[in-house]
Amino acid sequence: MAELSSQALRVEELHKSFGSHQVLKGVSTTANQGDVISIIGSSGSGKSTFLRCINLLEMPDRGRVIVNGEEVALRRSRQGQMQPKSWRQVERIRSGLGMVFQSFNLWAHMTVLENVIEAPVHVLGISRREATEKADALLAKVGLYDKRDAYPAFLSGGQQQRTAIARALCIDPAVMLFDEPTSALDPELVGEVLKVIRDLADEGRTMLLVTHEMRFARDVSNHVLFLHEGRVEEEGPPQQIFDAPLSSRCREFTRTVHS
Amino acid sequence: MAELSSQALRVEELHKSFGSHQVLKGVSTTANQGDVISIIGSSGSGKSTFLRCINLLEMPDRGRVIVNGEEVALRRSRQGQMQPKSWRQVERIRSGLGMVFQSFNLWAHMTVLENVIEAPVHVLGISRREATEKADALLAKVGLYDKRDAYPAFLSGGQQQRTAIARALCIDPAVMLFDEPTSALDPELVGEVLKVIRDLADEGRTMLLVTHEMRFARDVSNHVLFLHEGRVEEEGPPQQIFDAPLSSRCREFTRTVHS
Amino acid sequence: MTFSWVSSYWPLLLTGAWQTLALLVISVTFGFVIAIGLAFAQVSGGPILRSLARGYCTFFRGTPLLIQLWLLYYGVGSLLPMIPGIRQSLLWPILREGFFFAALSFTLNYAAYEAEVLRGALLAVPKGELEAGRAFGMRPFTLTRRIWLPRAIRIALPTIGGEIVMQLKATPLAFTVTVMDLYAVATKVRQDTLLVYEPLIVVTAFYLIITAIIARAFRFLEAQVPVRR
Amino acid sequence: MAASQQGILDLLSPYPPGWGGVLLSGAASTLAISGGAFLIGLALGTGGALGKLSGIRPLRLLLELYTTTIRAVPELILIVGLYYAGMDGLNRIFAMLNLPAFELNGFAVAIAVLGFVQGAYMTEVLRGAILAIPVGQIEAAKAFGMGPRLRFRRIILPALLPNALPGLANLWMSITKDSALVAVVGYQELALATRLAGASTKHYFVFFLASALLYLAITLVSNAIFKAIEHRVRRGQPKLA
Amino acid sequence: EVRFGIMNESYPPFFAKDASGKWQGWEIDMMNAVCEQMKEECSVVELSWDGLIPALQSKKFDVIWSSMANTSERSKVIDFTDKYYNTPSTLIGPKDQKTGATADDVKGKTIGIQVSTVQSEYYKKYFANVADEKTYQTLDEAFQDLLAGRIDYVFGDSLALDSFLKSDAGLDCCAKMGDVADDKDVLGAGVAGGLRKEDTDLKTKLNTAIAAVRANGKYDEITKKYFDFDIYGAN
Ligand SMILES: Nc1ncnc2c1ncn2[C@@H]1O[C@H](COP(=O)(O)OP(=O)(O)OP(=O)(O)O)[C@@H](O)[C@H]1O
Ligand SMILES: Nc1ncnc2c1ncn2[C@@H]1O[C@H](COP(=O)(O)OP(=O)(O)OP(=O)(O)O)[C@@H](O)[C@H]1O
Ligand SMILES: [Mg+2]
Ligand SMILES: [Mg+2]
Repeated sequence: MAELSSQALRVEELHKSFGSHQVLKGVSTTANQGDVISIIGSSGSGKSTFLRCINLLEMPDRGRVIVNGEEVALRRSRQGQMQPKSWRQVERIRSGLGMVFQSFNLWAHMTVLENVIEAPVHVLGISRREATEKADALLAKVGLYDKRDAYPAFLSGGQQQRTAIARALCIDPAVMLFDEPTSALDPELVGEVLKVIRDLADEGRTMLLVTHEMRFARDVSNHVLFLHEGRVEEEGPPQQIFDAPLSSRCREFTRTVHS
Repeated sequence: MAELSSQALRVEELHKSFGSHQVLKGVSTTANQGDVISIIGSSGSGKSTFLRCINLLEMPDRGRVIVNGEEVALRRSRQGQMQPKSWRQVERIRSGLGMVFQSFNLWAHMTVLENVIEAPVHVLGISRREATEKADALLAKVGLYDKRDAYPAFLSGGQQQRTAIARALCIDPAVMLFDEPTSALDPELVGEVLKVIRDLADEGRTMLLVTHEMRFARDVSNHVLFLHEGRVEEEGPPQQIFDAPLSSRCREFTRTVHS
Repeated sequence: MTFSWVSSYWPLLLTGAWQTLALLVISVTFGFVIAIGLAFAQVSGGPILRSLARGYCTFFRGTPLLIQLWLLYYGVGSLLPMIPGIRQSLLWPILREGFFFAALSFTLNYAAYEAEVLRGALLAVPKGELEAGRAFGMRPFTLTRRIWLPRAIRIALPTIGGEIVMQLKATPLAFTVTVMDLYAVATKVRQDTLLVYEPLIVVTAFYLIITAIIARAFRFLEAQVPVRR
Repeated sequence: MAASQQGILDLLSPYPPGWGGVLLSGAASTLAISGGAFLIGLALGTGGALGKLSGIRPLRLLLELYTTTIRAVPELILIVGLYYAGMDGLNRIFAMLNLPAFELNGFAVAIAVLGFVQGAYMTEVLRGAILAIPVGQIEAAKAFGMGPRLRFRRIILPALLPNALPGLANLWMSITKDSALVAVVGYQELALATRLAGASTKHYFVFFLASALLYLAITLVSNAIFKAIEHRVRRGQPKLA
Repeated sequence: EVRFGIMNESYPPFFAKDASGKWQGWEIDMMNAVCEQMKEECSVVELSWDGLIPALQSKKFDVIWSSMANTSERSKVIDFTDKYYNTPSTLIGPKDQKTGATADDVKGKTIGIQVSTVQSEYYKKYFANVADEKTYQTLDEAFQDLLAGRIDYVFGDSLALDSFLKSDAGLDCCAKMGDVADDKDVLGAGVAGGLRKEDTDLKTKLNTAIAAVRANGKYDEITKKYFDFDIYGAN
């Protein structure tokens, strides 16, 4: 990146409400290149909403998002809602963010392979040949090579999730947003994904990772964010969060890992 | 039960293929009243298919299913496929089996509350008042009382999963089939679900539980089935499976729990 | 623009509007019920039922409504008097009227179009939601009534609204079997007075009101279950 | 019997005084008119549906007006109004400005009007079809940086087609019959040709049957096409029952 | 050049299009005779009935020449030439029915009438209180219903009814019940060419030509080709 900043992602004071329900009440974080940040918190605490605000699938009510030093330009519409100044910019930024959805959201009318090569071919303009080669390698890595011509409706839950992971990896994103990427995977595959994430981090990619598996969060991340009631209740290296949390709420939440 | 049999569920030699892909190659198991049986195995090993065969959402190619001493009568159609002799019987048996789907499958045109009371009111014929009272209690238990009038599309993943659990519990089933019921839940909620399952088991209900969380399987179940390549590779009490597995494949699979 | 003719034609206009409404309500109500049967026959019926339903839809969507109406009224209808005693029967006052045949053929025709819409919508219901219903022991009828059909109708609502408006616009064909619907009254006024636009403007105003009501009603129905966008 | 069969054959012979040729060319213009109107309708309907879903309030209200009024107004008054009164008015204004009068092709006007009406119906059909797409699939497309056009072409279109096809097929079926309206601007398609033949020969039944068969043939061919498309776009969908 | 607007549906024997697309019939011959008389080039524009008036008014052609009767309502909107034919109005019904065409005869019966014809005006004035009316788009439909027994009479132009009575179906079932008593007010004005109100020159020209054609024997010559009686009616 031109400015050689090592900040891959910065989020400042993100607010988001649905109707009268305030989900995020000012969440900030900074991720440097190669960082793996885990976001933990109870169900309904706004973890998915946070990820979705970063790539503007949900429009934040307030706050700034800066990806690779470039701020997403937002303005307030007459009705008082936030809007991007330029959808072009948003699309460009999004194409550098890989996302794995909590509910996978595979495209039902495409086979596994087609799902994976869709964005590389049609957004990034990579040739179909090249994309297919890469996709095949990724599918082999997640153990889905023999399912490459199956449609998503005929896959098991874990196979769908692995397809979603392969799809996100195939665009070589600088920043990855993973929303519970291992929820449907067996322990062995979780180990595989862990390895993949470590490799990616070593390559200098940045990852934001929502997860409920505390062990996974501890193994994979160098920074953990504990979300509670719309705020970052506590953050720090995994050792702190899991072994010596400062906040009592966080202690309570992570206690189960040791039981 | 009239015949006083304590066998709540018996499955014998279940076979199932999709096209040329043999998923189950003869799986048997027996669950007594109050048993909690965990089914583990790698992604794509046929765990969901096994559960779905039990309540005949997938038609097994071969094998017997006996629920509360009553065998599901199957016959072979002219095209060589299995069919229930009487759909009435299947429906009756199903209404005593609660199921939580891996992908939740909430009814999108109903609110949370409506989802939960649907089967009690329209299948079991319980009055709406009574069903609502019960549903409210269950929703409070899983922490969703304030979301009872929300539609599923507006829920977080974990909220959807909890709705699905409440929905299955509300019909007071004798046998519960859980397909990864905690995949989207945070550790605290997993603990809650664990408690619920234990309570149910104490009441004499029987549970089949597919899960990827080995710790959960160990804590909750009194019997574990390890599925591998369409067969039960190993089964036994959790201590055996997790601490001293006989098969090397099983050892490899469960190793991660200790690492 | 001259509207002086309204003063002498208003009783006709009123009965015309009434006939139009009656035709619309009858054909849409009964047609919808038939359509549900036809759609399910195509989606989950056996091979015989399925091809019967498909054949029905092909015939009624494939030939002009006018011709169907004629076949019924001048074909079947003119054979009726040959049944001995029918002229004396209580039904004759109904059977000799064009209205009966118009309502009948509109119903059959609407059913065919609506069945096609419903068929598509039934197929658009996510499989998992049906499986959930089955897993809870729902009978096919309960499943249909509580899950499959309500879900499908919701998916098809915008299209159904359009089909009803189209049906409204098809009612003028009833004139060919002597039913004086509103449009026929307007035609009569036009031919009597050679006013080109004014009578049609009255019809248009009436149609606009009906269409606006239909659109409103459907917007209300759609808003019952919010969708996330 | 043989004589009357001979008579029917003569009536339907493609060469005058047989009416077969007239019917066939009528059928050809029916297809041309319907095809034109259908395509215009598709374009307008797509725009209309996307506009209605865009969330831009003024646009939505405008389109609401379009779908309500255009569907309500009888096609006849639209065609007659636009072609005669509209053009008359324009020419008068042109005359005042000392511009030469112009002449629009009535055929083109009729197609345009029918297409405009089809567009109103299609707006609703397509809007419903888009709303039936699981929202996650569209979100996934957005998340991968697809722009609106790419998103529409690659994700929304293939996903909406299974839901929209039955409604679109219905519209096609009815436009092939509504095209009779072009008669008011002096063109002859299948329905009018049928009536002419019937009135001239008094063999109404023969000609109505013949034209019903022609319509049915059009239907069967279009059915086959729609079915093939539907089969293609429903790939990846599991069987429901 | 004078352009004549003709309805694009057949109304034999006055005008009908054959399979090769050529118009023929009494009214076409009459048009040619009138044109010859005026020494004008003539062309035909065909349109549906709905399009005739607007097309006339927006100058797509100059005269409506399509068996349009001159009624007082219509003449508020357009102008008419002198009549060029007029025929009596007749009731027909099943053979076994009592003949006669007065209000007494039709009491309690149902009469089929083509929409917006002079007969429909006549019905309003004389029969409305005693008999029911059913309105048809074309007479052919009314005949069908008469055959099916859904109506008791068809009331219409004697020429059209005659040709029905001569057909196979008509011979079997029905007979003429009688001409109704004449009333110039509703039946009288006759069929004439329709014109824009401002085209007074053309009107005089056409009137002169029609009169000349009648006077020089051409009118009778044409009529003889199609009818065995005079269709001009009383003066
Ligand atoms: N589109 C929406 N409209 C209204 N409320 C919403 C919407 N999406 C989410 N919510 C609510 O916002 C809150 C946060 O949701 P979110 O999906 O971010 O939770 P989460 O932390 O990801 O939970 P989980 O771990 O269960 O996935 C929840 O209470 C949810 O019900
Ligand atoms: N409807 C179907 N048609 C074809 N193949 C199917 C179908 N459903 C499942 N399969 C295949 O059967 C195998 C077993 O699927 P199943 O869903 O039972 O796996 P699972 O053990 O539940 O896996 P996971 O842990 O990932 O959910 C998989 O390889 C899957 O691709
Ligand atoms: Mg979430
Ligand atoms: Mg599974």
